[in-house]
Amino acid sequence: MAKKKGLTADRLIWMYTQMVRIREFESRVKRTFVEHPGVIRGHTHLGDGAEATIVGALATRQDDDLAMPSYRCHGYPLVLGTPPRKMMAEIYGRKDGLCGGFGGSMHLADPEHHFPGTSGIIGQAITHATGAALTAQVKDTGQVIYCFFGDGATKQGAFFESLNLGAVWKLPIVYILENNYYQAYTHVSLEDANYIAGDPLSKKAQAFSIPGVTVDGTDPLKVYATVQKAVERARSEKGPSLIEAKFHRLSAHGNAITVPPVPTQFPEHEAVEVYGKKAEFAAAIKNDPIPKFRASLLRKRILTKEDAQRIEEKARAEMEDAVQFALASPLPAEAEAVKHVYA
Amino acid sequence: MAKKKGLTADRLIWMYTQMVRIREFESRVKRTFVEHPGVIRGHTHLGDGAEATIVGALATRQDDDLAMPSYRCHGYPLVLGTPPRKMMAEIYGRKDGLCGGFGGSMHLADPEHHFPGTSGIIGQAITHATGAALTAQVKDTGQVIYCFFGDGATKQGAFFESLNLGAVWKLPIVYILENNYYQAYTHVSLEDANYIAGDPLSKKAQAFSIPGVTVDGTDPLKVYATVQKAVERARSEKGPSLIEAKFHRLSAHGNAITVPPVPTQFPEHEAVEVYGKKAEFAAAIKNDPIPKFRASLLRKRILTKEDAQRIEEKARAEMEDAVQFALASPLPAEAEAVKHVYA
Amino acid sequence: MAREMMYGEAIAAAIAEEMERDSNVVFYGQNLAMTERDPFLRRFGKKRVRIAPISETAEMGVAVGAAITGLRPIVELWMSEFMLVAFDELINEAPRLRYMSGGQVKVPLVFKAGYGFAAGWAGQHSNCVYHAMMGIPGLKIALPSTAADAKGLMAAAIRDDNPVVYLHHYMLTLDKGPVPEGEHLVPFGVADVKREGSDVTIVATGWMVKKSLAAAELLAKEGISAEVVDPRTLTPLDVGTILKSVKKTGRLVLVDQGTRHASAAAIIAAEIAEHRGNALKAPVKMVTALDTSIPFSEPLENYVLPNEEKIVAAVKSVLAQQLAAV
Amino acid sequence: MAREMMYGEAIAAAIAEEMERDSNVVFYGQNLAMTERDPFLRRFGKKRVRIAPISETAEMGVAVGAAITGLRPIVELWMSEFMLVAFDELINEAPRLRYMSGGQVKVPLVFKAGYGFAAGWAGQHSNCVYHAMMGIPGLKIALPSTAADAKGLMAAAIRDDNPVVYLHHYMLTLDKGPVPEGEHLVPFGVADVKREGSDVTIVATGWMVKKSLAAAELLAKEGISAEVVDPRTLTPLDVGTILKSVKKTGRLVLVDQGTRHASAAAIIAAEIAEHRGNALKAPVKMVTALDTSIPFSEPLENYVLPNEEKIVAAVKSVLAQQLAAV
Ligand SMILES: Cc1ncc(C[n+]2csc(CCOP(=O)(O)OP(=O)(O)O)c2C)c(N)n1
Ligand SMILES: Cc1ncc(C[n+]2csc(CCOP(=O)(O)OP(=O)(O)O)c2C)c(N)n1
Ligand SMILES: [Mg+2]
Ligand SMILES: [Mg+2]
Repeated sequence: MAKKKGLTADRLIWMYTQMVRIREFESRVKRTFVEHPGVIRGHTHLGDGAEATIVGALATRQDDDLAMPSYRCHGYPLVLGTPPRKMMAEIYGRKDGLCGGFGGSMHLADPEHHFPGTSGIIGQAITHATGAALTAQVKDTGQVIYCFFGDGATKQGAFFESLNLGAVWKLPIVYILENNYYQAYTHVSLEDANYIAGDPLSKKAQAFSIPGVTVDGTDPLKVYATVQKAVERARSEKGPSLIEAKFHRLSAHGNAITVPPVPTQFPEHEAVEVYGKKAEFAAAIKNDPIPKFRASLLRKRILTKEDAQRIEEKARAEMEDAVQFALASPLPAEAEAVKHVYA
Repeated sequence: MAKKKGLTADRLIWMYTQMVRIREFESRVKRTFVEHPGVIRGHTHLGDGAEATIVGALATRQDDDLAMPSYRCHGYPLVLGTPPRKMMAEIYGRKDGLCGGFGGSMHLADPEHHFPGTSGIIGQAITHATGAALTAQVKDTGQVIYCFFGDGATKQGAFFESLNLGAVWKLPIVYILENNYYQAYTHVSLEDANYIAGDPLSKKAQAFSIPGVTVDGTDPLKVYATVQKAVERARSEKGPSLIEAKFHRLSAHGNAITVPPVPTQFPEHEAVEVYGKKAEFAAAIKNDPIPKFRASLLRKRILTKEDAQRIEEKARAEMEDAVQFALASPLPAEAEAVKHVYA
Repeated sequence: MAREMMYGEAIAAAIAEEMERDSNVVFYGQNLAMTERDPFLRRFGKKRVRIAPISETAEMGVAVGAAITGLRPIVELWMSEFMLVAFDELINEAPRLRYMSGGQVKVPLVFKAGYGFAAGWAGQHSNCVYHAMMGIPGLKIALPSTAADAKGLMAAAIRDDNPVVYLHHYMLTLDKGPVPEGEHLVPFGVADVKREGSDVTIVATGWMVKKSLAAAELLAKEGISAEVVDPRTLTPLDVGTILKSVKKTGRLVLVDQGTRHASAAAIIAAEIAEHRGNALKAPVKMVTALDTSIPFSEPLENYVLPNEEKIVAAVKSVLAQQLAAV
Repeated sequence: MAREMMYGEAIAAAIAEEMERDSNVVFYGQNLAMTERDPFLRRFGKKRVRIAPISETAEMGVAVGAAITGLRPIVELWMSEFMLVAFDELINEAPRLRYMSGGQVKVPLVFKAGYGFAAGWAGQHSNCVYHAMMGIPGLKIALPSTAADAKGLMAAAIRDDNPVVYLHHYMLTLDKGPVPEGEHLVPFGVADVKREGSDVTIVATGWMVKKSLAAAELLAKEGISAEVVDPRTLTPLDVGTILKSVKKTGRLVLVDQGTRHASAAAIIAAEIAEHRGNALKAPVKMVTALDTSIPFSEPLENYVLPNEEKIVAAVKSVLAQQLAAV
């Protein structure tokens, strides 16, 4: 894990910090189901495990570049500068939430911080990100769009149609496939023809004659280097690339789906809960990107133990504040509901 | 063009005969727009130019195998045994039509002759053919499904979703991509990322890790040999293949789209009409699969000139009869329209 | 012989019984039968019970192709809104192929999906889309409101030779009710009077039946007798039973979880308007969702959806009105 | 200053004028701007005018993504039924993103498509699908019936900050009418009385306006005075103007090219039923397509579609009825 060109020590520490912040935020979301049952409604999906991919990719950003992921969307805006208070308040359905309580966990949006919004319908966000890249191209803004989606989403027609159109129009976009081996409760071996044949999912890029690369999604520096190349390609008007980043998510797909008043909660990861593969999940935990990156930064003396601890404590305090802020925020007034239908 | 294993002289003559029949049928459909203006309504698409692909592929069929193409569907049932009288009557909207005048040119269906029906919505017929392959697999019938579609259809999500599902379920189906270089008025260079990169469209097979082969679609024996392999694979439960057969259609996409009472008619081929590329179209005419195959059979003394002439005359008589039958057939009684809505 | 069963269980029971009866019935969808322990998989084998990729267009289109060639597929689509990515198959393929073939093929399949999950699923997972399927000749739509209907309509849907959209309501999943054991078929196009009454007719489907019955209870306490009619299938729609009730009561309140213009309520109101419009004692009244997407936060969500109070208020308003002067 | 123009030309004129006015407007779709000779391409350049692959999901989704980031895309989709393969974008993305973001983004785009091509296009290319788009909060729907409205509604659609489905009727493409030159905006939600009358109100959209006006001519010869109202936009729907007309005439015939339960007619009937139902002199009457897919053969097609004779008969039937006894 060599220090990559263009990544200063400060930047590496920034990356570690962002990873820790995401993890802490997600763990607070998850704990809410236990500590404040009933506060989070609907379906909530966490990004723990994805930190190296999210941060490694977004570390290559220039100022105005946009990030456009799927409904599993908590990690990205944290890196882009969205206040966690507002995010947590949104997830709790509060008035002070990022979207005033209209969107919830699956639909965070913060256009001011380069995060135009998300869709909960698999694959459709890929078309939206491709459209954002059209805007960048038509307006000649020099922006690159970072489009994130799951392995499952690559089974949707929307994925294929978008990549072909993006390639034909040479749009400034990087398609980042987060292969966490599962779509909800289904292992990728049950639904992906490439995987079944022993091929990487990045092979799908062949269908569009664009670069397709697979990278270890638990290593932020490898992700950084790989995405960097794709971003350069996109920014120099050569068109999109497909990057497959492989990692395990570390929580279940989402909270268990129940009908009120049965309370929602987080089950165990599907590897264990559904397939009984304890060893698979243990290996994933062992491969957790955060302790790995921490150890490497310590080893390279980029980070001291004290720095690391301070970063972790700061993140804890920040997210504790977010939780308290969100809990204190009132629910929206019901008659607000008729707002925002039309512009 | 070697004589392929398993193709007797009789079978080769049969193939030539089918190609001539298709051509003659399509030319009679086309002439109808001039000879009997107003008789054909709506949108009609011809298979002239595709004969070598249609017949080369279907010559590999076993008894119960099904053919499932798109709305450009006249050629296939002729090979399967559907009476041209009924087909022409359907295209003319007559009571004695294959579908009683309910379907028309885009929706021929003759399940009795292994032709379950077609869809006019691009890409959707690929899903239907994949479903027919599911039936064959579940019922263990040993059937293979021949799924035909255009280059344009490979830009639809339905295409990608079907091939992945077909590969994952190892369905007995052969996907035959008729690359005639145009989707309606658009040249493939304007919409296909593989083509733009100089790659064959069969490269899309990589997205599913299935065999993808490109073949000269103007040579029925090459098509035969290529499809044969894919059929064997499908029948031996190894799953689907993608075969790209390249050829030019020899007529325009379809009759010009007009609003009544402006009469419909056939414009020139898009290569000339839209793009002004006379040389491209001249080359296509020179590469017409029928005279080429005829010459080769004559050269190899499989066919005599007299045989050839007899075949052609017979086809002419058969299609003349079809036209006369269709013209003589009454229009359906209007109140019939409320039939067939529900089974 | 009836047994207490949950609505969700009753659906599964119908599928299992029909799969037992007819080996042409196959069942597939996303996130089901993941492991060999799956009870359907164990019982019916992996040819007939399958996990499908997240590919609604292929899933639904494959069902159409399988149906015209001899199978009777049931596709588990989970949330009815997911069908929108493949709506062509529902609107323009499954119901049209038979007609276009002049009656040569039939398309027996069931698209099964839940809907109306009013529990914080926000703007894209809890709307109602059945209105968009109404009036599509060739298609049938079932919306059970009780465990018994859930079983009987599913069995009937599977046996039907036409494409059926079977929409079960998520909020009813755990609701219990008596369900006939063994063969139990609820015929399509036959509305059910869930409660008899004489002052006003309330028409509702799915979860709204439950809400309407609760409202009727409240009204009864005030001496108002409400009849609650559940059409059970939207296509075919049993206008006759509703008309009969309206002839008796002279007043009609239509309850629908969808928005005003995207509701079965409006379609039914139109039918009644044409058949009996000016003979009502008061104009019909629709109680629907407000014209918004479904918001995430609980008070917002509650505010936009119909509930007992809104139904009670609507009933009172139609009772208050006299025959308007012409 | 008005100029005679064909309906189809008027649409193109509006697009060109708006593209001239606002450089954020982009225009793309299948099978357009194939060569450098294309007039739009020459005028606005290949960044703003593009040919798209046959990928409706990407085409429509790209428009949504482009709209929330600052463009105002117009997508040429040709036949409205082709949108069904990507219906999620229309129903569950474009109209919901603003709401779900709590008003942070806007989604200004136009999905342009033709519909109702009753000329032998058979079961999958000539049905009406606008009913499925009604009642979707956040979405607007325009259905011009004249060349002038075609221009004015397109210009208004492009300037609207919300997603608009603009549906032009294929059968009207070559119809001529006077069209104001230069800026001409037809506001959304304002119905137009296409013909004044006193005995009966006929409400119709698109091609059915033409048929209704022809029917009104025939009726006039028999001394029956029909008012023809064209809502022009289905969302927002100008119930007020229809109500005003119905108050005057006391009778309502609704004409729709869709089937009964998949029609704007039924939605409008419901609104009138609720607002004035029992004050009508006769129940409303709907003249719609019969409950079939559109058959290919001409006599079959004619049989299932509404026409002048059916409209005339419906008008006479509502005139024949007296206020029914309660
Ligand atoms: C069209 C559609 N089908 C099904 C779903 C239900 N669904 C929600 S999340 C999900 C799994 C997605 O998996 P993947 O793309 O791998 O992303 P991950 O959750 O692993 O990040 C599914 C199937 C949906 N939201 N939309
Ligand atoms: C979903 C959809 N979009 C657009 C169309 C309009 N359309 C009809 S035929 C056609 C071209 C198809 O081209 P291709 O698949 O190459 O087949 P070919 O006509 O060349 O045989 C198009 C775009 C359609 N029928 N369905
Ligand atoms: Mg995944
Ligand atoms: Mg083609």
